[in-house]
Amino acid sequence: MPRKWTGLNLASTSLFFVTLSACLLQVVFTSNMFGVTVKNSGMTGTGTTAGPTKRTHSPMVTGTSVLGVKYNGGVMLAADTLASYGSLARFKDVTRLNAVGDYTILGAGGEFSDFQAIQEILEKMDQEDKNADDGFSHSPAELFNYLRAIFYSKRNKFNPLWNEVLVGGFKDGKAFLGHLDMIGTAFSDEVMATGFGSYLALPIMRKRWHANMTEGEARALLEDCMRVLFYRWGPREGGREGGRKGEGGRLEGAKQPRTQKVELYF
Amino acid sequence: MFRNQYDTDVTVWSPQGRLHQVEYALEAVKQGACALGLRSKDFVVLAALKRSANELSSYQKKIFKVDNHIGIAISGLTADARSLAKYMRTEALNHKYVYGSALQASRLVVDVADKHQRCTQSYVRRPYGVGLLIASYDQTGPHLYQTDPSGAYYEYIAQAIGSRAQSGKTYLEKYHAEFESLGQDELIKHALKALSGTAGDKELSKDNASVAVVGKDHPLEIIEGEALQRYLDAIEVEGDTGDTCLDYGSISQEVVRKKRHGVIDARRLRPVGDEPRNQSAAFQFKKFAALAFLVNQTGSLVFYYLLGSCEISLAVPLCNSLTFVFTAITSYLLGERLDRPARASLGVFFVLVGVTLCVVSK
Amino acid sequence: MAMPSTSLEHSMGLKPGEVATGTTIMAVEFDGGVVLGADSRTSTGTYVANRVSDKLTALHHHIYCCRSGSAADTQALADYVRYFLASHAIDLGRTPAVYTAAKLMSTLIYRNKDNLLAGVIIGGWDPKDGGQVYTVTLGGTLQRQKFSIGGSGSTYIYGHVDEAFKENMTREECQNFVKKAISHAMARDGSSGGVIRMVTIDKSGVSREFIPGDKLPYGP
Amino acid sequence: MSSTGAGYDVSPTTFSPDGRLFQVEYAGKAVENSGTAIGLKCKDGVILAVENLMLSKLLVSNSNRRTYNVGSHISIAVAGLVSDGRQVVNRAREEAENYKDNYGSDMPPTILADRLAQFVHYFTLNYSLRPFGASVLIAGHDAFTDSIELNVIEPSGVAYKFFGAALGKGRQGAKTEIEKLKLTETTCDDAVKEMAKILHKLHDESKDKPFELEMAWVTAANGYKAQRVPRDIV
Repeated sequence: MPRKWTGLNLASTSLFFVTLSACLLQVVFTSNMFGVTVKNSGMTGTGTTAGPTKRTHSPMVTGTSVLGVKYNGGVMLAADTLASYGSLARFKDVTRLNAVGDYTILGAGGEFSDFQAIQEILEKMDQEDKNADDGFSHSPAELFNYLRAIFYSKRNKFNPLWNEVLVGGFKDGKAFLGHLDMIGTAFSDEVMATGFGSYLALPIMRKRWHANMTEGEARALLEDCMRVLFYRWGPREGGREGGRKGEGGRLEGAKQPRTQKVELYF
Repeated sequence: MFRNQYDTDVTVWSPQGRLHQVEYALEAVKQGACALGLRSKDFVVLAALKRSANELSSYQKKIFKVDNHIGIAISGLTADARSLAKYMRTEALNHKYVYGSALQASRLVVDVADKHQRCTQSYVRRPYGVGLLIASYDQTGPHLYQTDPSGAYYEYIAQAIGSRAQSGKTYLEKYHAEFESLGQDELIKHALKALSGTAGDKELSKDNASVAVVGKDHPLEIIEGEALQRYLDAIEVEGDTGDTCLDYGSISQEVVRKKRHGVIDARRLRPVGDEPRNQSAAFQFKKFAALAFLVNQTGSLVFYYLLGSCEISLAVPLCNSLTFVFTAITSYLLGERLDRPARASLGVFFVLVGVTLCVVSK
Repeated sequence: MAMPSTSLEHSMGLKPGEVATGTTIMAVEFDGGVVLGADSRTSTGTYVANRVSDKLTALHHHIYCCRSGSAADTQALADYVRYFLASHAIDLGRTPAVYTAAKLMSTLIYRNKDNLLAGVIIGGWDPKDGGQVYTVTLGGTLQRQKFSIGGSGSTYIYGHVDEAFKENMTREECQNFVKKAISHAMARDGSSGGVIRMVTIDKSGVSREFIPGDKLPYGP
Repeated sequence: MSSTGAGYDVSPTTFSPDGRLFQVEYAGKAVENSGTAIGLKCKDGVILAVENLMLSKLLVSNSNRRTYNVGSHISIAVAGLVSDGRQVVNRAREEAENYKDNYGSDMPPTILADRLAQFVHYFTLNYSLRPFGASVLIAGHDAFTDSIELNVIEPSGVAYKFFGAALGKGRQGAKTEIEKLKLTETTCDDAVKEMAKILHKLHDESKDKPFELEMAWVTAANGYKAQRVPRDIV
């Protein structure tokens, strides 16, 4: 949509980024200098010749479970605060739930740098809404669909955003909860989970969910699920005292979306 | 050959800080047949007058659908409008794919306006010679926007563009305060009435008029041809409700007309409690109309009586001044409400005093 | 540099002759500034290509980075970021924020992740946020941390640094913490060794320190 | 030399014999003819105020805007041709977005003014383009240095920093009024009232069309977020 005036390039830096990318594409590096190899077995690239451009890559810094539940008058999301590097607990205090605009919370597992890129994209969208200042901002469902389009087009270029995403939101009295994966598959449901959570937590959530859940019930449900994940998921983030930090995100009524660090003790 | 040396290129400023080429493009909009639009709290209506090149040709399209919730009416160069309509459709469709929802017209309008503007700032292009009225019902409600070749855009409650648009604007300005609560049929009738003023010596017909309506739970609908006929019939019998009737004859007509269309116009009657204004309103109306008719006829009788019994120098001024009194009473009975009832009453009082003085002095 | 390729190189995914900074690097925030430290070994396979290399590279007056991964990649990246920062500082008419340096680095790595092998730690001081440490990982994840360790040697000392790190250390405490952690990593990691180079940045400016291989707090 | 250019004034790329660029000056005329726009840098923020002439009573109130948000901390007011000004605003938004992408922080208003000045200036250099018929007032906050700025860019592509600026029809009167204020001591809350008074005073009821007052500010009280001044205050 935005058009450039002829003869003018935008901030000079973007030009350099492009130039650099072009230079770098001349050489294909496949080596790993780190003593510890944390790459997935899927890519032990040893190719010494510059073949066709490789676009697929494996995730490096990753998060896993995000849980989400719709309740009466809101949506609640929960995630731990760990970003792993292989099996190394590399960053123990990251934020994997993020409020976007006035109605939506985004939670993601998978490659953390891609999650950061997604956040920037959505922040831009929200800024455009705010710039327009016409009383309209995108709903959680629209935002979800927008992400879906981005994910799908990236995967069609064999350069996917390596994430599994939950989008939760509440606008105009309607709760929304959507799930999106790296190949652009999109679903919507009452309870949803990503990563290990989809094996361990989802069955519990499906069993205990009912249509008129209160906020307290929703919170109790998510805490129980996080507890199961804590015990049964290996590289969890654990503190010395058996306490662990998690993160909760909540949306209710017309209130602003909130994410907050919460201490959970198991 | 040229009007001045600053008016042949888009990219040249005149010493007064004007862009003549852009102003000429605005002129092209004024040459087009009239298009107008108006909105209530739930609906937006567009109406346009279609022209045909000659008797054998079809009428030129004036209203275009952009999406289920957006329609445009155009005035100016139709070819320019078509390319803009195509652009808008693409934008709307693209938005639907990316966001899974309908495009907000406010965003689209800015993009279209910017597109207009960019043509005014480059030597290689010419300004678009078309003005658009954009009607939409989206997540922020009903909207009516106008764009013009300069790249300006405005949001209106009601607006008319094109040739003789002033007539349409005058009509819309007169009634705009009451649009807010109207349903689509009433809005369409207002649109057609406003449009009829811009048709000049031509009559509005199902062939040369075009209407579109979009609103709450109502996807864009373009009403043309036979479907339009019933609205044209309706306004024909209603006439322009804007004129106040001042002579007995037209009051009688008014009464007859109001009797015929009692139900439709019941809204303009005095409120009758809180009861639904269907049957009972019609009944009330008939009662008042009959009374009004009677009062009206009494006026005529007085006139005849005075002519017969008095000097003409007394009869004529008396009758003329009493005209206002009878008119006031009749219209009150018919349910018309004056802006300043106190003043009207005072006027009636003075007239009566004057008449009394005349009668007494003779 | 043209060495016959060894089976070890292949097992590490290296190209024949590729120079790698099998490394220990770290950066730590202290009260009012930041300390960066690194070993000095650059390897080609098992051969030590450079035993006194400098992996602490200036990006701007008050901003440095610790490089790990491919020496060529990280040098090129540092050159780009230094160039961008220099031109940006002229635009601004003041010194750029440390975060700006980190953001530039992460963008470069993220957008070229398929072709780069670079893990970088950025440390610096600016008048708004004081001493700061940012980690940019292999995929381009950018994260601020109170302290960060990186490179092959870092895995041997996670336990130590988790235990020994304290917030709001003094300048000297912080420097000793860095020295000790790196010397322990050098003792256990075959790809780390040589000397310790250290840079301390705070409001007063930048100072460098050099700890020879025979003066390490924990010896080989 | 006469005030009109005798052939030297039909292209932005032609200098007159006495070194003037008439096309740029003429574009400035468009700004001078527009509704008044004023900007004040006060003790605790920057305020922009514009006089929006209501061309028709059918216009939806407050829909016809001349102040724009650019990112979260910059507000721009346009004087002159609004549609030309919007192009500058669009560019500003692109620049601000780009800056944040590259450097990770909000664009300092001075840098934005610099970039926009380059952009506007480009249109005075090229035969196939015309200068913008709009000037913009840029109000913003620089989070790194915690300073507030008021910048003005003219059609020539020159950017100035101001404590108080006035553009448009009523600029002379407004300047006189602004000079009476002690800007470094005035708070935004007080200045808003003063600005409203100035615009009302300058407005000629008998001659001009009715107008709406539109204001935007970047103040300490709202965390230096660019906002339209709430209607009840205006």
